[in-house]
Amino acid sequence: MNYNINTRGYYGEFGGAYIPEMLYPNVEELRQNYLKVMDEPEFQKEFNQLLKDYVGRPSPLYFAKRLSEKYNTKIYLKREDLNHTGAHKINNTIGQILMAKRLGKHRIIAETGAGQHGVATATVCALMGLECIVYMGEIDIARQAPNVARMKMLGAKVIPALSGSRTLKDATNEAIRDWINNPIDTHYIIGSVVGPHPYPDMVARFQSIISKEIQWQLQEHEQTSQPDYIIACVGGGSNAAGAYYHFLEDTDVKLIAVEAAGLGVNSGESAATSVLGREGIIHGSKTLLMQTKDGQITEPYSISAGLDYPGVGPMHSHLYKTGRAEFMSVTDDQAMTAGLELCQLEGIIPAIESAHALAVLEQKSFQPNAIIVLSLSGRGDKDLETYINHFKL
Amino acid sequence: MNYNINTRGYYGEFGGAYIPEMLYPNVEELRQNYLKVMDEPEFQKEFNQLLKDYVGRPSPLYFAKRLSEKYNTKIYLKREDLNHTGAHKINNTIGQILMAKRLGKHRIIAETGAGQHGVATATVCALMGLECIVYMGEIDIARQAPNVARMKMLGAKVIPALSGSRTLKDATNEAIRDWINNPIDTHYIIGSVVGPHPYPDMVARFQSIISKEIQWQLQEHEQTSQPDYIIACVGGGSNAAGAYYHFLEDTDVKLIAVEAAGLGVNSGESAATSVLGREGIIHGSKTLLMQTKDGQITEPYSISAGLDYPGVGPMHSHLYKTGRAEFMSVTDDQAMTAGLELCQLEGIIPAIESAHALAVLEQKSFQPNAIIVLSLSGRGDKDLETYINHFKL
Amino acid sequence: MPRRFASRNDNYTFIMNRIQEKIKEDKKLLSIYFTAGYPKIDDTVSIIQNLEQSGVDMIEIGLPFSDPLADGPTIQASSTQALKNGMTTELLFEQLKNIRQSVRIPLVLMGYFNPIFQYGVDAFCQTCQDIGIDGLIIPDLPIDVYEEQYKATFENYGLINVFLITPQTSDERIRHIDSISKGFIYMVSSASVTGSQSGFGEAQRRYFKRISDMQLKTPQIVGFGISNNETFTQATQHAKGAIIGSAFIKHISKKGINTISDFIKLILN
Amino acid sequence: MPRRFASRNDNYTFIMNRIQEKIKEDKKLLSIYFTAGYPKIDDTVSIIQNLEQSGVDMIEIGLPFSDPLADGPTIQASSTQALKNGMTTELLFEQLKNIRQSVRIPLVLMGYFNPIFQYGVDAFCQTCQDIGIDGLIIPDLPIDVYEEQYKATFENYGLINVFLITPQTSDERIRHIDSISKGFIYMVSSASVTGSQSGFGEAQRRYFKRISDMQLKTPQIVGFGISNNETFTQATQHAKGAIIGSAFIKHISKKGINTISDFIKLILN
Ligand SMILES: Cc1ncc(COP(=O)(O)O)c(C=O)c1O
Ligand SMILES: Cc1ncc(COP(=O)(O)O)c(C=O)c1O
Repeated sequence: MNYNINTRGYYGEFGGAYIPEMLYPNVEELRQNYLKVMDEPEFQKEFNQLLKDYVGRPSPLYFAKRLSEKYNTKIYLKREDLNHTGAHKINNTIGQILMAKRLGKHRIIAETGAGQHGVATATVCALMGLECIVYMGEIDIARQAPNVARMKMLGAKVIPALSGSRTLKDATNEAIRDWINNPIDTHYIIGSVVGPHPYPDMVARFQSIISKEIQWQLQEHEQTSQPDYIIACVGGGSNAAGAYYHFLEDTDVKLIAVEAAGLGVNSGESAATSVLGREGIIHGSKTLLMQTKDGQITEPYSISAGLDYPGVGPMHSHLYKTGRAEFMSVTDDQAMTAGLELCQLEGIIPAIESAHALAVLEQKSFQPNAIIVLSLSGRGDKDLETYINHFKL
Repeated sequence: MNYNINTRGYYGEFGGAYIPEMLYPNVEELRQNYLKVMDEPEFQKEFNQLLKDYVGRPSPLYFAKRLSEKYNTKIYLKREDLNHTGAHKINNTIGQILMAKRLGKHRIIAETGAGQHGVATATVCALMGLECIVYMGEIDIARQAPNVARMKMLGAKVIPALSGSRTLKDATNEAIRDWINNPIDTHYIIGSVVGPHPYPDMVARFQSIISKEIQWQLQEHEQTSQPDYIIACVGGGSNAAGAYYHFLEDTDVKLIAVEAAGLGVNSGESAATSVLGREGIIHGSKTLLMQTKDGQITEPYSISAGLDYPGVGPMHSHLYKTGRAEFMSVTDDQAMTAGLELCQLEGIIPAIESAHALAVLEQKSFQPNAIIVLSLSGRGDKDLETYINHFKL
Repeated sequence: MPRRFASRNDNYTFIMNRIQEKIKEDKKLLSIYFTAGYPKIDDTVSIIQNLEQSGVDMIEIGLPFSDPLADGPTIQASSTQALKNGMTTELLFEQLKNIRQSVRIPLVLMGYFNPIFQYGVDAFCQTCQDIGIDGLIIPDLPIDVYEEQYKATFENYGLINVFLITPQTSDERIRHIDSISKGFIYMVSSASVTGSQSGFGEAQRRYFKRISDMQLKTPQIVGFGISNNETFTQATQHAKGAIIGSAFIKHISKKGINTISDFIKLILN
Repeated sequence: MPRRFASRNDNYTFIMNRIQEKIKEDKKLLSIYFTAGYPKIDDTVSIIQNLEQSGVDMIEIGLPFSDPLADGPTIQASSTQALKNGMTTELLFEQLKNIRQSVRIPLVLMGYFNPIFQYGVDAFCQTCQDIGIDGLIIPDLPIDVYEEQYKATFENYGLINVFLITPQTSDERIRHIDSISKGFIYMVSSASVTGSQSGFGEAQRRYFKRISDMQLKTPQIVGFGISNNETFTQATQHAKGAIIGSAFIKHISKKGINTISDFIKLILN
């Protein structure tokens, strides 16, 4: 079984590029160039140098002693929270900004939900001196104020998406519209392994540094490069894709994908796409998708702004369909409790997104000598208010 | 000339341990043990492992290309902002928590101004499962809300200092009082190179990892381990002490210490201790100190909560007095402008403290081939509101 | 609600030709886009009848979608409202059930792929044929997927699939599209979402000329940016016709559907 | 304002002995601490006179400091108020200029080192002598610094430096302090800032006993935690006397300085 993308841009039956003709030249230009560019030694050198000196990679693989004691197993946290700007998102934006420069683009657009990808994009645009426009749902702008402030500080223009449900999926629509309107000079930096081919593959490759590091870091810690489990939360799926990447074909390594159940999978307020979704087309990709019977895309709910996306990347749809990854869902409450637990056991305030992955430790039991690598995709500074309100601290 | 501490706890004429008898046993226990403990291979191993896997060290030495172009010189940023919890403060708290454990303490107290040291202390206490009490001026609690929230998340108790000017110096007084009241089981983690001997030296040693890394990192980048300049902001002086440490005796390396001028050195609203201060005693140490003619300690002012301390560590008083370091002062406005400039040129939002160091680039001119290492002591997430209000973004 | 209608319409060949027949007429064609279920849920049939009576040559009936990423704000807002009003694929089919009893001009359904995919492409096409729909415009159905997976189905049910080209589309790709097109090519005036510009500039004129010079076998109908007599005239100088969407939606949202003929009169002068 | 007074007081030996003389008296000594300049800036002299008249044996006059880190909230608040009232080192000296015309009991100045250091230790000591101050308590002047740098000056001006011990002070260190002490040892009842406890417990009793058993040459006066007759009696069971600070400050801040004798009566019963 092959879990990676095929030459036509599909993971099994998922993926492809379901895009209007207006987007065809942009996407086609990218498709024809992305692998070639990524393979250039100069590109590799610049990418790796920035990951090291600017992002702060390698991100540590930290053995969480007290957490491990509590759950009687061996838990390693992959510390993407320590990256510059506070999440794994920057791995991708660094890669894409270098790509955009090589394609001669000087105007960058992006969508953002929680604001992490917006900040990561604004950051690399400042770094390269490129114009940056970030689309963000009007509702998200209100609930993610610190990240909006960060983007403005970084010189980006934040444009509210006023259409539809005024959240992430609408911001994505607006960004795509912008790209349609600006087909020549603009590159669209998508923030997860979603969108039309080649985005899912390109983003996964940029994020694959995560699993590459896990391999040698685990070797250092445990004299094996193979963990027993890799656990990651899934919004669009980019941190999971990055953490799984080099283990996809190694089926001894069990993959656990954690989706946001919101108030409960069957509560009507959920973002557990794999359980609640059906095959469909969203943002240019055939994938699992939460929708009405009629094929209208529904607005998901999660306390975590980074996980309430109604779709999931095509790689993950394939991992779900084939059973390669186990999909679990975690409610708001479970995630918040797990987040607070990490604060108080390990002194790390996780992003609420990452807290969903942590909640699996309570739900599933592991052998005492199992090696678990958990992708701590981001830090929780952006979520302080949510935590404080939730726990009435 | 010797710029390091002597065996009696003095840097030249500065330092010592001017403490009430009630503190004597605590401080003496520490004084007798700190070097011995720090030298233990087990201690070194645990300290270095945590710095690597938990804090995320080495922090990158990042060549800031666009900033260098603008100022026509070579500027490297030492990225302490990428450390876990977002500033250099954690280097010290990791060291001290290990020290405290070896001294058999199970209750930790700390003072904090901006909240960075409080967060760093709460963090390591959670990591080690120790009780944590942080004293913080009532006024600072109000103006540094995100950091207060972080400490609470981490399980620390934040006690408002209601006495005096209700800011950092009063929080320090309260912490010292707590220590007086709890002499047996409690360790006081001071957050900068201030306080009675052996604190200034112990904290400087824990922070000296900064200059140690600069040496080999610069070697990698420039084939020399010697920068021409090291620039750092000075509140109490710990990030500067860490950045200078291994270069103290190497007088080819010029040291620049940057103090907060607030509204202007002579405005009456300033924190430029070296210019405005006189020799005196504060928090157990003989040092330069802002005070009335009568010897009452005055409340300094800076837009940066981490720099408005009325004293300065004894090492810095000595560096000032001997001329080993050049002391510059930077106003609120100059710092804010420099901070915004870094955002927009390099995609890095600096702590306002660190922005003071950056402002030197505008004030002083450097040779095109000069190698400047600037200590980017922390990230600016905690300062977003101040930035936004200042620039009306 | 049934997925398709029981009685199968048999005038297969006739329907096949409504677009092709129309195109043979020696005139510039005016085509109007509107969103089904807007402004009122039950306006669909009246709007269609009204348009035909006002002299419109062809109609694109928009099946509303929650995430219409190639549309501008006006059309998207109308879609959002239509969905709020309760429009669904099944309801639209129900409304159109008897449309061929009163309307003769070509009718094209325009919709995003996901709702069609959920309905089932085969069932969808069959129902279209039953009703008397002549063609489909599915902006996010890529050409290669169409050719590999759906071409046979479309043809089986006598539906013309309309492809889009833009100023950025390469000559080579345009030739390919021309070769597989049956009715007309939807020529997007500028690489731009609907409703985002007013009047045509130098760049568009050059683009119109370029396409005209390519002498394609398939006639082109220009869409995007046409709002009045002036832009209609410009657009149809080289092309066979033009499509008005946003401007029409704006009109009915302001003036209601009873003044449709006034709007059309102004376009055709 | 002059840094010292012009006329030098000559009863050098007599002043030297006011503390020592007092200690020879066969009674338990009650010493009262108050902060100069509190509650009113000009209360200093009245309070001192009042205390002597009420039967107090010794007085500690607190020179207020902005950052009194060994003091509890009550005394710190009184210092803050005194500074707000305008108290300064010079003003205090000015107020005390003629104190020896009306007061005979030992007077000890208690203050943090920085204001004294700024005044100049030599000048400070000389002025103290001029006024008739008998001793100094400087909590944050470390013993080694005193011995190396200031002992000679203190002695030159006939001032007794009072050292503190706490329950955590080692026997060895206590012996050393005993050996260099001239008047009395300030025996801090618990390792604790002023005003932070009520009544003595088992730990304190053991500590009192331990010190008593050491048979020091220098008498001890207990401070911290003494607030009423009961704690005074307990504290002086083994020690020579006791110092009341916070409780006294609380009293005058509530009842004013005219009822000082009521407070003292309650202590002495
Ligand atoms: C910290 C963090 N983790 C996870 C996610 C989810 O995205 P993805 O599934 O692409 O990793 C986000 C999205 O904003 C995020 O900010
Ligand atoms: C980011 C940062 N830089 C600098 C300082 C000043 O402290 P120091 O002078 O001890 O480095 C602080 C204090 O809170 C800080 O948070």
